[in-house]
Amino acid sequence: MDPKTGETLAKLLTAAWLLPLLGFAVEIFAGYLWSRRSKAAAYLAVGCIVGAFLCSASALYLYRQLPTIPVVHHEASHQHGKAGHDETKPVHGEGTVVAKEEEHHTDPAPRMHSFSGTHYVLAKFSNLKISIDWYIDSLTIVMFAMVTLIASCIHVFAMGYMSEELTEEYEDHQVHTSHGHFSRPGRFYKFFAFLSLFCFSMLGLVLAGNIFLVFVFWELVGVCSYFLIGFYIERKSASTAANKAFIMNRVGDFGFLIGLMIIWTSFGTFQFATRTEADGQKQLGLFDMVRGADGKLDLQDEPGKKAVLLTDDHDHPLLAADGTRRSIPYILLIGAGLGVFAGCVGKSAQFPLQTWLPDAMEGPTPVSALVHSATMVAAGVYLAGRFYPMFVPEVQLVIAYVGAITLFVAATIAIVATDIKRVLAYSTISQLGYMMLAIGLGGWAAGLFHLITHAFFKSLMFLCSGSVIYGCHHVQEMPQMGGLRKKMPITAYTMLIGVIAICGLAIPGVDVFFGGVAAKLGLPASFQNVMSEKWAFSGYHSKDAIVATAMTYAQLNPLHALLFILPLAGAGITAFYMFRLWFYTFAGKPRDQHVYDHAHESPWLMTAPLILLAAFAAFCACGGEKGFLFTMLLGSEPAHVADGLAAGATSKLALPSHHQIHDNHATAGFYALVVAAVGTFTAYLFYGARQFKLNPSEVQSRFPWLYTFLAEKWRFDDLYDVMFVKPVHIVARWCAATDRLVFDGILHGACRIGIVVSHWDRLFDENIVDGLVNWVSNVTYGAGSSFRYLQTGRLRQYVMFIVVGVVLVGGFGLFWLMLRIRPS
Amino acid sequence: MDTVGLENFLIVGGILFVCGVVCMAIKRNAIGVLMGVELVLNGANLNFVAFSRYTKLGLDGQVLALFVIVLAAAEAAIALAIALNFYNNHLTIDVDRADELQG
Amino acid sequence: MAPLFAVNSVADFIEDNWVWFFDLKSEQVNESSAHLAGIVAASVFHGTMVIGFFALAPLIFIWLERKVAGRIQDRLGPTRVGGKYGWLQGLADGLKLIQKEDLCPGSADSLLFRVSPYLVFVASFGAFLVIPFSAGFVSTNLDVGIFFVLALMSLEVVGVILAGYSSGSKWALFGGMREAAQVVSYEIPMAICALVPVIVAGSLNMVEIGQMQRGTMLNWMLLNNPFTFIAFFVYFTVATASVKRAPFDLAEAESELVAGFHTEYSGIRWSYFFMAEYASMFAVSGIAVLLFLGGWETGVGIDVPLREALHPIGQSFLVDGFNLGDYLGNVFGVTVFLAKASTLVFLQMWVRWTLPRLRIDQVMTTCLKYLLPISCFLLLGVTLWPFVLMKAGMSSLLSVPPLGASVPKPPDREVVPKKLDQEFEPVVANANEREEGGRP
Amino acid sequence: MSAMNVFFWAFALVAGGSALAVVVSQNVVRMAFWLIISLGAVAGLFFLCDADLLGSAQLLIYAGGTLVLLVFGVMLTASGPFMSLKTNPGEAVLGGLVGATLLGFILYTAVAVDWKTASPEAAKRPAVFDYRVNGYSTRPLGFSLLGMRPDRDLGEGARTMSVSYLMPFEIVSVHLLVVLVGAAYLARSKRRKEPVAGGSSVEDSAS
Repeated sequence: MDPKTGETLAKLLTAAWLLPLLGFAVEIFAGYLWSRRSKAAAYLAVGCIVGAFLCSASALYLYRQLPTIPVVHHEASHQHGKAGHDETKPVHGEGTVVAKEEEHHTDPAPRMHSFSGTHYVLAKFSNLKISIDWYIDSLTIVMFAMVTLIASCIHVFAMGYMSEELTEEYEDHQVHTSHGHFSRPGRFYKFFAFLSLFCFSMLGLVLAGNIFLVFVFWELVGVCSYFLIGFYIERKSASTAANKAFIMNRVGDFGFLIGLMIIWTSFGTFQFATRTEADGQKQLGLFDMVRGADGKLDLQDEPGKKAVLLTDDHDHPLLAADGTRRSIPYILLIGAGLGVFAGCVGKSAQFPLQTWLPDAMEGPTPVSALVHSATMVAAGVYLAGRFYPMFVPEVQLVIAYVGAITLFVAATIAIVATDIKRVLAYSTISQLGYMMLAIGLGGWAAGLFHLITHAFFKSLMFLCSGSVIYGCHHVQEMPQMGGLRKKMPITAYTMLIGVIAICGLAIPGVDVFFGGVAAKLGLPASFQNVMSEKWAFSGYHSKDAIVATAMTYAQLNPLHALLFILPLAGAGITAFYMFRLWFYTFAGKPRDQHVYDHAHESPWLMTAPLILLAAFAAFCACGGEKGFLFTMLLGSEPAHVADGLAAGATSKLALPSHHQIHDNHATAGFYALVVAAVGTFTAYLFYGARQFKLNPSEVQSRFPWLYTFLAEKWRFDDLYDVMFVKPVHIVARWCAATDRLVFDGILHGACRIGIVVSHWDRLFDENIVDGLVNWVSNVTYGAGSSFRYLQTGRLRQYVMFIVVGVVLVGGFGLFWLMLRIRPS
Repeated sequence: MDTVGLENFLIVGGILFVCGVVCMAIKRNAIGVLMGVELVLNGANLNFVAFSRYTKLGLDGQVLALFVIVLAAAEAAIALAIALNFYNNHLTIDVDRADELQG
Repeated sequence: MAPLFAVNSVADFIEDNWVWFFDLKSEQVNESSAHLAGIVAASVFHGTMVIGFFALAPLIFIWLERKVAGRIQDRLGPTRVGGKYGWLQGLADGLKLIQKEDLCPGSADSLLFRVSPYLVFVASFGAFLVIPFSAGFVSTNLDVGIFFVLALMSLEVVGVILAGYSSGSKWALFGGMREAAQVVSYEIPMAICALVPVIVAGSLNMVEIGQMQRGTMLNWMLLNNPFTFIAFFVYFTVATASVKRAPFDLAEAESELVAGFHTEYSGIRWSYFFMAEYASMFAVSGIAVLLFLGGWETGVGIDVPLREALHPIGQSFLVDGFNLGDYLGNVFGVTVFLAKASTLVFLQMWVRWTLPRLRIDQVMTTCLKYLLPISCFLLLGVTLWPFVLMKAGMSSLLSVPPLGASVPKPPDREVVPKKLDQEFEPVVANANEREEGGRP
Repeated sequence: MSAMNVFFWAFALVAGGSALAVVVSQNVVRMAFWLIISLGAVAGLFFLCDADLLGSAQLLIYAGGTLVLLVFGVMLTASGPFMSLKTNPGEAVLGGLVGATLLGFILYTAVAVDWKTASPEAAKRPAVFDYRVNGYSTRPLGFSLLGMRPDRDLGEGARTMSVSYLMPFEIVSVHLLVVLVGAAYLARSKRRKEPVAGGSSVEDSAS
């Protein structure tokens, strides 16, 4: 059953992957075959992506039907890991006992199946090959479902949002030319074509079974992002932002390429998982080569020559041609990890490459929702998660710190941003930081859990902001809004759901109450599990998991306490600026009467996706740690990494294991909730309350330096300007000067010499060469003129000439013959 | 006894040939010139056939003569068309009037 | 033409050149054993007969024409001269014409005016040089017989044109030009139609073509395949036009051109034109009979037994090498041939007096737009017909041995074209065995 | 005197005499008439050479075809009845002299060369196309046009295609088609732009 299901899954997901490509091909070539006013392209795109969603949903259903793998081995390693852990951290021995007691309880999701295979071999160099592989595990399937669902909603939303493009003559009010506003044919079809291409690329990235293919689609989503940010390419800001995004990503991708090179030279394969080919040959995957089944790195710890020995999937050593064990220098493994992570940094807008994402908000809002919040930027996190087993502890620490710094920096900037989309953009960066942090800390499932939930509520919020912008006729500045909830109630309240979700608010104590009720009523166990969870929207669960992981980590490694403090503070700040946004926009009194008067609720085509997404944002994480989503993700978690690290004791770092995290869950959740509540309340005081109202501008004037610092985004742009742009400009100026003075001088000199020479040449030509030719022609002409009288034009004369000629020739011939014959 | 041999045929062919040539040379009528050409071709043809009868030339002579006849027919058709055109343009058939290309 | 030279040195001439004039089936009479007296007798006899026939046939046909015309027009026609049916009417006409003064108009080109009737006459009578009246009755058994006949008959038009031109009269000129245009056009489909049976027979030799059709009527070229069947009717139409008979007699359209190209002619020269016309009629009819209607064969299968029966009679009768029995067989063949050809001539007369005359443009349209493409199609079809038969696995359409299977190979033919398919071989062999006893 | 001699001299005299008449005649139609006679006689000479097919072809194509064409041409281009363009007597005399010289050369060559020794192999074997020896020439001629040479034993390894006439035959047939089209194109009647003085019959003659 297994391989067959695997094939079916692969077929379903491949169909889901290729459908948008089909859509793209048709849309880009036949997009406005009939008219630019036709919505045909949009219908096609929606059809394709909905079809993809249906395929993904069927795949999800099928996958859930599979029995889970018995966890014998896993259990063993788990035990083993605990033992090692006990050795390193005897202080927490007590925790192990608790964990042991709750073993079957805290580990409800045994490992799930993963499948992999090859679609097509692109190139083959003896036993090395590059192919189009697929790799399916629960993460892949969840990602597919999430991406296609959100993309479907956003496609539908965009049909309404982009309707202004449905014209032969679109006037862009933000572009000024000498003839007034710039106007061009509408690009409705193009927008959807790019959306389809993006979906194709994103799904391909998720489905890819090797790191090289990931890179290919990585670049493809980058290109789509470039196209979509620069959708209004005539606007200077848009084209600049598109360039900026692209170049920033190049920096990260450079690292990615280095990582790829290291992997290719050291391992000779790009493939994730080990599998047996059709010809019976076993193709080892990266993960199995680096780590054993117990998650341990097989270290060869010679001084100055630290290396990781490679093993096959049954932990047998791999031998090189000369009989020695194949190995990879530890430093190279760090390099590979950091390189790939550099790609993730660029794509996910992490510190220090985070500056492109806020600018990317120049693209249409559906793009921001789909590409720059929910999916593409999450690709970095996804890759970090997918590549997790390859990361050695040092790399993980780097990841954690980068995540922590990013989340804090972005959150602080979001406090002072006034553009509604930019607030959301910084919020996105911040949340991505959370995810990175979680992965760096060993909370693999937590990070990806947050990735999914975040995707839902952030796309919801972006769409809401899009709805606001659409309703307010392209006003994006929050200071001009206010009180809009009366004008656009659906938008306002779906947005509120999103805000609550991202803030991680929950009602304390309800879990206990409802859990008790459920137990009393004798409901099934699964219901009881759900009921006994906190009543909170998805963000609470995921962020709670991250904070819990961070807290546990900080407990295990007190040196890195900052990694707990920053996310906790970030949670408060998040709550603050999100509610600030909501209050600013929807509550209070209208600040700009003109905007308010013309505001209106969006059409159902746009609000329907909002409602659907709101439902998912609220309930997708239902059940928390025992819920469906988390269980699914947990099924594919490379949990043995943490255990392996503990067992190997290769580093001074210790990664928390599940049961440890679980121990801290309640505490961490409480902290996070309190902090979020404080943030929310502060926001209310500043922006929502009618009485006891605090004035933000006072604070602003009290700390002008802080405000300016934040408003200028920690001056990263200035820093980069000074560090990179200015030097480049200076060098370029020098180059230009050299060019102008030296090279141009040489060229001009050569030209002058050439002119002089050609002057002489001309004299020679005119007098001697032409003279010769003219003389020849004159002579020829003269000869022809004198001979032309022979040409009488009389036919009969010519006949006579011929006859006379024949007679003469014959006569001479005869004469000559006679002369010859006579002597003999 | 046959006293007629190859030479007799050659002589007749020669006479035809010369008559044709003279005809070409002295006739002012374009069609007369054309008739001269036909005579010349016939003289040559007669030689071919005679050679094929009396020498080893054999089949080749007859085949060549056949081709000459066919091509002569083609030539006559084209020449007559030219003559008609000439007549349409000059209102005469006198070849001496066709001297626009003189030097 | 033979008597002209017989005056000089008949014996020498005949001995050297018998093959040129009277092809008496040289299998029996080879050159060395030819007996002079017998040859001379035969040649004189045949010469007289052929010349006599040439001279007499038009007279008879002219009488027949008048009689047929009369009957068709519900009159009696000639009744008085020579008895009950006026059968000497032709002779009377001839006498009258000979007696008339030989006139030449003042504005005519006298040389051409006088010569052109001869040209026409020679051309149309020259055709009889190679037309076989029977297997042994052919003055010259020319290997390119049918080609030669067509070539000679095409010369006739030159005479007509010259006559029309030299008369110095516009009626005559118009008639001559019409004749020229018409005959030159109709010659093409006529030649192509004649080629259709030639392709089936694989020979231009008219004796061979005739011999191939021996046996029953099913062996006639007419019934050989669909294309020859159509070709016969096309050929007959075209032949009627090329001998300028009604309804294609535009060259002498009385209602328009007085009498066309012979307006200015009278007397004996006029009668030459008419003799030529009737000779031509008979010639094209004879060709039609030879090519399509079995030649001198009766078509009921009695010919071969009859000849076999006659063969033993009178071996070397009177002269060495002269076979009386075979001669009688040939006479029988001549009779059959003349009967068939005369029937076709009668048919032409019938058509003439039944159908109205066409306009000149209709005549040309009929030829160039309809008859020419049809004949080309027939030529193509008959070329491809053997392949159709091959595909169908048949040796011939009417399940008789393929044409020419019974004809012995001529001794002078060294190269035999290879048969298209091996399937044909046994049939040919059987036919040869069956017919072996027949007259070669 | 054999019949061959009789016929040869008769035909030769007719051919030569008529050819001379062509040269001497002033009227084009008479020239055409004499040409017919001459060509017919040449056809007779062909028959004497046992070239039956050629003789017939000569009659059909030359006498029957080309000459009708010529007469048409004459009549279409005549500006009056019995028109003739007189030759300048001086030119005629000059032409006659030159022609006589040329004839002298040709006759000298024809007589002076011993053709039997000039072609030694021909002396060894009998003439190729004597009817009494080799039979009719029609079939070998036809085969040679189809690419076969039954009259010639080329021996082992001979390149048969190089000595047969299939290719020239095809070329000639295509050539004829081209000529047909070309002649029709050249001779098509063109409507005159402006009336020509004194040329009232031009329209008729062109059509």
